[in-house]
Amino acid sequence: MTELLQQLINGLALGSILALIALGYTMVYGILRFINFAHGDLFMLGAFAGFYISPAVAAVLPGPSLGSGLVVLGLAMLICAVLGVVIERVAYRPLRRRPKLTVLITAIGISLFLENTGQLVFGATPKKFPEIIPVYPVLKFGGLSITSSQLIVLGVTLLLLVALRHIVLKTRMGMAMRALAFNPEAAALMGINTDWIVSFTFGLGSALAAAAGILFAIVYPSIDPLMGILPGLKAFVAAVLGGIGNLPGAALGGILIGVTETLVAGYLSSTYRDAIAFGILIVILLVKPSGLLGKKEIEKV
Amino acid sequence: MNPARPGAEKFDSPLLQLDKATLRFGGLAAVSDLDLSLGRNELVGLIGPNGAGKTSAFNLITGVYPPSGGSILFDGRPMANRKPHQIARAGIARTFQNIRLFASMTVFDNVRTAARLHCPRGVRNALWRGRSFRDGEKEISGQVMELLEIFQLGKFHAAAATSLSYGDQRRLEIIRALATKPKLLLLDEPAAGMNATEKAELMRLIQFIKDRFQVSILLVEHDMKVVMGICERIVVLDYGMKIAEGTPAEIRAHPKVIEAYLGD
Amino acid sequence: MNIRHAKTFLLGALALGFLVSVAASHFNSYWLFITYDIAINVILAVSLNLINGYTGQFSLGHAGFMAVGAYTAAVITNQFGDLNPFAAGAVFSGALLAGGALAAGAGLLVGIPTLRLRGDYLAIVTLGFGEIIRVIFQNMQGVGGARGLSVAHGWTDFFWAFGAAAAAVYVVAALVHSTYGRGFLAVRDDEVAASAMGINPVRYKVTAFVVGAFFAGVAGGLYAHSKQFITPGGFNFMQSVSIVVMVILGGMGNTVGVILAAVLLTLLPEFLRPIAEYRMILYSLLLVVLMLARPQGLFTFRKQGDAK
Amino acid sequence: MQKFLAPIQHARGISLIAAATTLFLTVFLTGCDKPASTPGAATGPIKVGEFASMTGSEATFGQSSHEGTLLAVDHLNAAGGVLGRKMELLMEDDQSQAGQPATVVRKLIARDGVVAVLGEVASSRSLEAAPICQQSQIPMISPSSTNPKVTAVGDYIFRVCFIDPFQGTVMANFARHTLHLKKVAVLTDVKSDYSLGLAKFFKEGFIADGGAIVAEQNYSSGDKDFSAQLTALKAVNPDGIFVPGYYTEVGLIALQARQLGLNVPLLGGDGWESSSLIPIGGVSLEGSYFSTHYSPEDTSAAVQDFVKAFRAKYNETPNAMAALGYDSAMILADAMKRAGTTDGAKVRDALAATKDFQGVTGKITMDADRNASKPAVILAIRDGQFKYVETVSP
Repeated sequence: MTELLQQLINGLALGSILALIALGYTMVYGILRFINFAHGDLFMLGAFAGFYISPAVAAVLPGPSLGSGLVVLGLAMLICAVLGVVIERVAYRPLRRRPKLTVLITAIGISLFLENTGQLVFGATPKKFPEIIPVYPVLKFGGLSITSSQLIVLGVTLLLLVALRHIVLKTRMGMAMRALAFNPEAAALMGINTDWIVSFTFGLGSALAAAAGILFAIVYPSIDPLMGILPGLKAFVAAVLGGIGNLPGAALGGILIGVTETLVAGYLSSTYRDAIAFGILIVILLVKPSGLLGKKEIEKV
Repeated sequence: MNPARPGAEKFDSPLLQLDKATLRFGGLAAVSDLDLSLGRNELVGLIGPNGAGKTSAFNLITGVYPPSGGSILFDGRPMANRKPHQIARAGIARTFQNIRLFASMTVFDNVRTAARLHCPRGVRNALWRGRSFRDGEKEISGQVMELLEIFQLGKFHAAAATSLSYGDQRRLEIIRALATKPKLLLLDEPAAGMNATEKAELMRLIQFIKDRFQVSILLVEHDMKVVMGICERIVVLDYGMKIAEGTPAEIRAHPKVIEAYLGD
Repeated sequence: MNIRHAKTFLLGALALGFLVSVAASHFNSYWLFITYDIAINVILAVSLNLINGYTGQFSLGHAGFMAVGAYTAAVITNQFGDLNPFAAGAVFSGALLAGGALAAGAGLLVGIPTLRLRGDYLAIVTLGFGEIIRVIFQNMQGVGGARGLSVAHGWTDFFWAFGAAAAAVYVVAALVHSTYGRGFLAVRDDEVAASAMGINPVRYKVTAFVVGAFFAGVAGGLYAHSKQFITPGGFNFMQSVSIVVMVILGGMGNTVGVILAAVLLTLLPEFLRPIAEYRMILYSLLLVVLMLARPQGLFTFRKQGDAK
Repeated sequence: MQKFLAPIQHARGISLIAAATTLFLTVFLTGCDKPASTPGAATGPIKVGEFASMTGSEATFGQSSHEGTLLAVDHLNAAGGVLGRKMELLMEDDQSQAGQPATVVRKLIARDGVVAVLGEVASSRSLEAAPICQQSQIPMISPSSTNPKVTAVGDYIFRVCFIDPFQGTVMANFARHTLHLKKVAVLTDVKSDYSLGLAKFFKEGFIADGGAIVAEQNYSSGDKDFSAQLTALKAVNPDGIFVPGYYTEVGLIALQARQLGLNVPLLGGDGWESSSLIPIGGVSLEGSYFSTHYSPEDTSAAVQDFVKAFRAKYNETPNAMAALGYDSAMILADAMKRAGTTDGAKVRDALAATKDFQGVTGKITMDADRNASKPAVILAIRDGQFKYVETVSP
């Protein structure tokens, strides 16, 4: 029983990070209907941004504390938001009226570029991510263990999810985003500045990726230039599983995959772990082709 | 009338018979309890205000959506729950309200794709490319060119389908439907977007198709002039239900029809 | 190419392949080896083009089919010791066909359930199938699991590679350039209209998946007997992605363009070798720039309806 | 009507391809392979090929190994070269990708005309290159591929590291007899043949010594989360955990084990040895042990000179991969000197006859299966440092 509880906690911690990455995926997809392949690499860049700015932050705000951790988080999010906007401007925007598949190729190109440049600039050897928040076991009884980092991940994920929902549902910007997602032509006719909204969406999505990168690095403090590939892939699966374009769906998908993967690895066979996410996805899509919380799109004939 | 055609022995039975056919999306009934029958070589109009369920009725007949209830008989055979391509093979062809040509293909290929229906040769034949393949391809292209010539599109055969004028694209869609050699042709608002001259031309064309190809035609059309001008019988839908049926003269005077259109 | 000459093209290609393989010792073995890579990539790209380009599906799992073919063919030929050239040819062709057939079976398995899905959903599910196939091989201890499988015979030569590539090109081109084959394009352009014209979209999609997977399997068999060592990791999702890149860069549904893209994308990294660590960076930048400069595909010159 | 049936564009395309093929064949393919060794022309540099994973998922290993190899070549050339000629190292990146080694090794041999090949870290990639070297009769030395199958490919294939059976048994004996562990769990990296091999021989050895393997769990290199597996291991209360993986994952494994309250010693192999292990694992690694080829703290001159030179050149402490890369080049040079030529067959014979060669990673003797036979060193992690424990001879 203790073991099962511990596994559920493990799964929840992993799942909430996947959820955070999936949120960024799903947001960009919801607006632009295209898979931003480089999302996982922005996640990696977020972690490295944190790695390089944390000494500077530590000089001003000494010691690992929640405050300095949040400053690092905020700065990394800002850096990646700018990067995301630049990537969109350079590699995606010129192709916006093209079939989505062509954008997919530039996205793959950007992804490969970031990974290989990362290997050259940061080095291929994993780096130790500094302790920007104090990590200690907050709960330890009867063999159960929860660390402060796990709680912080869960907390920040929830916070960002709520904030995101607020932005999308309650603000003018969010309204414009939804209009754009619903019907790009109509949105443009209504006087919505499409380019602006798309840039904003990319910035927001990339900031989320950075946040996930930092939190990931806090829990798993070994960072390398290829660290984004696998979580990126799984988060994408999570986004589709929840119904791509749907924010709570992405969170749900992330948690679901995190928990299932952990349980499978713990109780069945960890060698099949990588296949499990896809197994769940296929089963669910066959039953409900638009994902768990996705709306069915009826093609008008 | 034409004893050589299959199904002629069932001459007395109607070609198409809908009995309480219903189509529901969630709780919303797009078509409810629709009774409709269509005889051989008959030209019937289906009208109604916007959202009355005309196109839904088409989608029901052609199997795009399976009926939620009721039955559909075509040529004496049940059509409900058959796939669209099976229904097409049974002899129902259609055009679309918003033109749906194969955008990447030439005019010729658009028609050729539909013409394949009656000379089904598959993978092996295409791979081996023997005599029977060549003869078959020749025969099909002969048929296609003949059809194109009949409708004066022969000279555009090699052009991209999307490069045609709007009217020609509508015409091409009709040709494509005819290439499947249907017994019943469903035309979904063929006059949409046409000016008065083009509409007059279209009316002649529909009449011509009916006589030349011996098909029954079910016509959804907004333009009353067109419908009243050529249809032998008219069915009026409102809110998915049939509210009236009769000759053009009867429909014109039908109080429910007037109410439906004025309330629109 | 007149239709009467299609088979002549195939025979000519096989003859050329045979001549080159006979004269193999006169060629530089490195460049010769690169031609095998080219031929294998041509097969992969052309077969994926049938699925993604002509039929408008979006498969991201081609490497999975390749793995099935590679392992099947390798397991079969590993049962044999050294053989005389004729026996070797017979065994090898049998193994390649068996690999293709099993891959086609996998294609059928993947194709049928995925028919309900479209676009990105289809992409992610095929990607998932590809990954699941890889993980299954990783767990099959009989074929070495994660440690990989040594392939006893290096039977892939110019004749086999070039011949198989010619066959793949012929089959896809012959299928598509027929009245029957217009159905693939019709399904891609407008599934609803296609089915209203009596075309069974399910049948065409499954056919595309099966034929595409068959040739991916054959390519896998050639790959196994060219590299002589296969690991599940070699058939990962990046491999699938690189095939998709060839198809999109060549121009979806443009066989000639896709062939040229496969050749280009195989040779490009080789020519970039002298710049070592900067090679992959330059390669990825080129990918972005090429796509921005020619979004319709590098080798698509006439206006085609944009593939959806 | 023919023109409808086969679009004319197709014809042009096919002829274009035919023309391109012909051009390609004539331009690139003609010209036989460069002869590997021209006995008459004993001038100019000796070309030695190396293939390594300089980019891609295992770049960190390939880069380390390459740095060691490059340092060896520097040393050799500074000391006057080999056979009076400079040694020229031609390195090709295989991107950590299956399929690449076969291509790059063919390039090295056929196009660049190298006389010997060094590489790779991963056995799966060495196994791709080995048949080609064997066929071309070019000696190949793998620095750190531990799968026994690699050298079994043929009599031109050698290695300077130990193989899985030796190292696995050494750690099994150490765990059972020195640490007196009874119940050990094993956590294997299933993506790595190195890890699988080591786990296999450890388990066999430990059971033969009267111990019990109480649980087995797996992960895949590249994973970051091991909490599921560690929680499952914790449930069976092992005395120790054998983690035959690479330093890239071991640090995180140690960290997460301690966080879950799993406080037993971790044991491992030479894949642990790297200066980036301890920064990541930190205090969680205290009290862990691993076997390796050498200790940077070894006071012998060979080791100290190497460590000093390496630090001077790359500003970091060499890990096991770098030391083995260094030895692979040194042992090749030694064999060439003894053979007095760069001729493949003669260098092969000299390599096979290597006896008590003093490398950085120990005294190396080639056994009948062309595997290096040399002692293993066991290191402990104490006070955040690698501490020498003992040496085990084969």
